[in-house]
Amino acid sequence: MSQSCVTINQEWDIVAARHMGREKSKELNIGTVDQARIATAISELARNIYLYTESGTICFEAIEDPHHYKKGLKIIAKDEGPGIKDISKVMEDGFSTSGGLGAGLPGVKRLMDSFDIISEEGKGTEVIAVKWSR
Amino acid sequence: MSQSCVTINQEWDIVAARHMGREKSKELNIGTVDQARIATAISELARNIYLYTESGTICFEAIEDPHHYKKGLKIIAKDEGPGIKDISKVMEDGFSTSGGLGAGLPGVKRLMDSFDIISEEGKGTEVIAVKWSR
Amino acid sequence: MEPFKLDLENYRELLKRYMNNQDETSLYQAELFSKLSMQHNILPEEIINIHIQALKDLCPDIPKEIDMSMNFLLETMISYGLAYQEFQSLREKQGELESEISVAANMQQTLLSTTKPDVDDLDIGAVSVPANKMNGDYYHFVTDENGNVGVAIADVIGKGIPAALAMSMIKYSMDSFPETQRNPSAILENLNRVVQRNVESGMFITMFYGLYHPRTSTMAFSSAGHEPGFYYHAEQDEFCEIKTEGIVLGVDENASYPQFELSLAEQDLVVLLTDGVTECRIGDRFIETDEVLQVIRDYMHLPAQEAVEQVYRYFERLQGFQLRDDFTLIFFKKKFHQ
Amino acid sequence: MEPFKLDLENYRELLKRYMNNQDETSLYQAELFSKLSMQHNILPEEIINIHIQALKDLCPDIPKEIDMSMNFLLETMISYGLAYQEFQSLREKQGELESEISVAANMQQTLLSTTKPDVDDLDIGAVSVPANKMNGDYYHFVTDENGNVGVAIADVIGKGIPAALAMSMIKYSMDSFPETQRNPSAILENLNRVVQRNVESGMFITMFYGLYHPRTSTMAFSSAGHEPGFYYHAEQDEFCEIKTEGIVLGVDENASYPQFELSLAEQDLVVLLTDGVTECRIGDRFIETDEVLQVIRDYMHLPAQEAVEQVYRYFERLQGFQLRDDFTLIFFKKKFHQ
Ligand SMILES: [Mn+2]
Ligand SMILES: [Mn+2]
Ligand SMILES: [Mn+2]
Ligand SMILES: [Mn+2]
Repeated sequence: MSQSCVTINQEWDIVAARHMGREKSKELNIGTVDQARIATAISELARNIYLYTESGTICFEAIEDPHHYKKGLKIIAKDEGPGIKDISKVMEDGFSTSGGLGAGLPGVKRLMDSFDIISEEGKGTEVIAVKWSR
Repeated sequence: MSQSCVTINQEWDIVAARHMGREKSKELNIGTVDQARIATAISELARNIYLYTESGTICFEAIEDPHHYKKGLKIIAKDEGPGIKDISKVMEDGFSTSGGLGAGLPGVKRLMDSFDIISEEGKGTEVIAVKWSR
Repeated sequence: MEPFKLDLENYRELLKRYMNNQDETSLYQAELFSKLSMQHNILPEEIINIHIQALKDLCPDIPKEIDMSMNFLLETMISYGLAYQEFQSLREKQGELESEISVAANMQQTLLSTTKPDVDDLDIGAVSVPANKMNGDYYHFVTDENGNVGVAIADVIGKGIPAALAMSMIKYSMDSFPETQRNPSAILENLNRVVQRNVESGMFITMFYGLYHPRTSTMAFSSAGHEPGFYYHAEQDEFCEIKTEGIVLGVDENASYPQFELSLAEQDLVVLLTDGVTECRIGDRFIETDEVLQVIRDYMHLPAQEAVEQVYRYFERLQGFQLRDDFTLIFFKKKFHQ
Repeated sequence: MEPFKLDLENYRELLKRYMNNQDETSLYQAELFSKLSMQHNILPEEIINIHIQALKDLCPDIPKEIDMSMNFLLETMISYGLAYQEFQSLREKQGELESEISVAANMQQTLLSTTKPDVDDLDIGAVSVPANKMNGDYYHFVTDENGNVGVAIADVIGKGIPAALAMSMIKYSMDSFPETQRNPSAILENLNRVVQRNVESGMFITMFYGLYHPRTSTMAFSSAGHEPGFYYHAEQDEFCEIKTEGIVLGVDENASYPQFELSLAEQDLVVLLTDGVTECRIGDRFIETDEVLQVIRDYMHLPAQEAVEQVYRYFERLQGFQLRDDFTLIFFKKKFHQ
C-alpha cells in the first residue's frame, strides 16, 4: 500500500507527475493506449492544482481488486485550495476547469475506470481515480 | 469542360467512382488530406444512389474560379430516383440517409467547399459539390 | 465483399492489401472500417494503436524511431478521443431534450386548444402554426351565456420554450377571471397586471381582444400593442387597418386599454393576425402590406376555415417551408342574411 | 516552456525531441499541441497529415511501405474528423437550446418561488433541486390569517420541460382557489379535477398537502399517491412512515382524499420528500429506507435548513453528482418550548 507522490507547484511538476504515473502504469502492465489516457488524466488533475491552488500533491498507489483478479493504478490528487462549490456543475460537460484547454473533470472520469471526488469549500479537494490493467 | 462519369449500379461502382475522383484530384494537385475527404464524399453520394435509386451517375469536371486563381474539382451526383420530400430534414445532422453508416448529406457538405442540391419528388435528385485546390 | 470484422486481424489484412496494391478498394474498406468502429464506440487512439500493431506484424523490422513516432502520434489522439466521447453523450442528451420538447409541445396544444364558436351569423376560420415545436402565439374563443363571442389573439415577443411558458400563464389567468370582467378593456388591464407581476422583465406580450355582440352586429375591441388587423368593408370592396391604442402587456403596471367598436355588415370580414403573417420574409426583403391583402383577397371568398388555411399554405411556400416566426391568422366573417 | 506554435515546424521539433529522448516533456507537449489544435478546429486527419510530413522530414529514408501505411491510416481518420465537426455544430445548437431552457427555468423559479413561513414553534427547512434545469418537483408554503401554515409538496411523474409545464399549471390553479377551501382534502379534490381536465392522459402528479395548526400543534394532511414522508417521534426516538390513502391526481375524476392528523410534540420532526430522495440510485441498486433514515438522523440535530442541505449534499455525492430525479426535501420541526 505504499504511495509515491509528486508535489505540484509549477507547470514542470505536471510533467513529473505524468512521468511517475507512466512508470507505475508500465510496472502494472497497463497497455500503451491506457498509459496515454492515464497521462492525460494526470495532466488534467495536476493542471487544476497548478492553476487554482497554492500547491497540492498527486499520489500513486498500486492496488488489487478484492478477488485478486486484476491490478490497477490508483491516482489521488489532493489540494488545500478553495474547494469546489458546486460539484455537479464542474462534472458537467462543457464546464471546463483548466482555462478552456482541458476536458475538465468529466474528461478525467472518462479516461479512467472509476472516479470519486470530495471537496469542501475553503478546505480543499481530493480526487481519487483508478485504472485497471486489462 | 469535359465530364467523366461513373454509373452507379452496384456497390463495386462506389469504388470506381472514388478511384476516378482521386485520380482527378491528383491531376488538380489537390493535397492528400483533401483527396481522402473527396473520396469519402464520393462514397456518401454514391452510396445514396446505390441504396435508394435504380441507378444514377457520379460525374467529375475540372473547373476554374472566375479569376483563374484556383482550380477545383466539381462532383455532380445525379439520379432519377424518388427524390427528397423534405430537403431541410435531410440536411439536418443526425438524420442520416445511408443506412446509419454514413454522415449523410451534411457530411458531404462539410467535406467539400461548396454544396448545392436540387430535388423533385418522383423525378430525382442532383447534388453538386466542389472542392478547390489550395 | 466479405462480411466485415472489427478487429486487428481484419485491419492488418486490409492494410497488407493496400501496401501491396495501393488500390482504391482497400481505402474504401478503410473508410467502412472506421465508420463501423465509430458505431462500436472505438476511439481514434485505438485506431492508431491497432495500426501500430498491424504495422509491427507486417513489417517486423520497422525502424525503432518510427515505432516511437507512432507513440507520439497516439498521445495527440487522446484528446480527440475524449471529444468523441463527449459528442456521444451530447447526442444522447440532445435526443432526450428533443423528445421532451415534443411532449411539452403536445401538452401545450392540449392546454391552448379552443373550439370555434358556432354562431348563426358568423363564419370563423383560424390557423396557428409555430415556427419551431412550441408556439409563442395564442388564440382563444369564448362564448358567454348571452351568446357574445370573445376572441383573443396574442404573441409573446420571443420564441420557443420561454414564450410557450408565458403563453400558458396567459391561458390560466384568463381562465380564472370572473365572468363579469369579460370586456376587452378590462381583460387587458387584468392581464397586464398578471404579466407585470409574474413575468421577468424583458418578456413582453402583445394581445388583441375582441368581443362580438350578435344582437347589434358590433365588435368591441382593445389592443395591447398587437399587430393591427384589417377590416374588409364589403359594400365599398375596401380593406382598412383596424386602429387601436394601448401599450404591450408587462411594461407599465397602470396601463389602460381604450376600447373601440366596429359595426359589421353582411359579407364584412375582420382579419386578425400576428406579425408572423405580416412580417413574412422572402429572401432578403419583408412582404408589403398590399401583397398580404392581395393574398387575403384571393382566398376570402372561400369558407373562412378553408380561406385561412390556403393563405397559410401560400405564405409557407413563399418562405421556403421554413417559418421564421409563429404564424396565426383568424377570419371573422359576417354571413349573408338567410 | 516557450510559447506554443501550431504548425508543422513545431510538431516536427517536438517529435524530433521525443524520438531522441523519449521524454515525458515531449509527450506532455504533444497533448498541449492536440488540445490547441482542437481549439483551432484542426481535424484529426490533419494531425495525421502533419505527422506524416514531420516524419518524412526527420527520416528521409523512411521505407516506402510505411509511408503508404500512413495514407491508409489517414483515410480511417476522415470519418472521425466529420464526427468532430458535427460535435461542434451540435454543441452550438445545444448552447442555444440551453439558454432557452435557462430563461424558461428562471421564469419557472420566479413563478414557483415561495417563502418559508416564520412561525414561533416551528423550524422549517426546504430544499428542491432539479435533476436537469427545470424542476418537475414543487413545494409551496402558505400562511393564512389565523396563522395556520399550509405546505404542499408535489412531483410530476416525468421530468424536464413537460413536467415543468404541468407544475406551472398546479401553481396557477392553487393561486386561484378561494381561501375557504384551504383544507388538505378539499385542495387535493380541486386539483385533481384541474389535472383531469387540462393534462393529457399519461401525465400524473402526486401531491402531499399538510396544514399545521399552531394552536393545537397538529398537522392535518392528505396525500394524492405521494411518496410517504416520515414522522420522527422524539420521545421514543423513533421514525415511522406517515400513512395516507389517495390516488394520484389526474386518474379518477371523482377521487376523494381522506384527511388524517398528526400531533407534534417538542422536538418532533415531520419529513416530507419526493421519490428523488428515497429512490436514490447508487450504481445498480436503490437505497434502502433504513439508509435514508440513518442519513436524516445524522443531520437532524442541525437547524432545519442546514440539515436538509446536508442531507442533499450527502445524496448528491452518493449519486456521483448526477441526480437521476428531481430532489425535494422538507423538514418541519417542532421547536423546544422556550
Ligand atoms: Mn412570438
Ligand atoms: Mn411574432
Ligand atoms: Mn418528477
Ligand atoms: Mn420524482
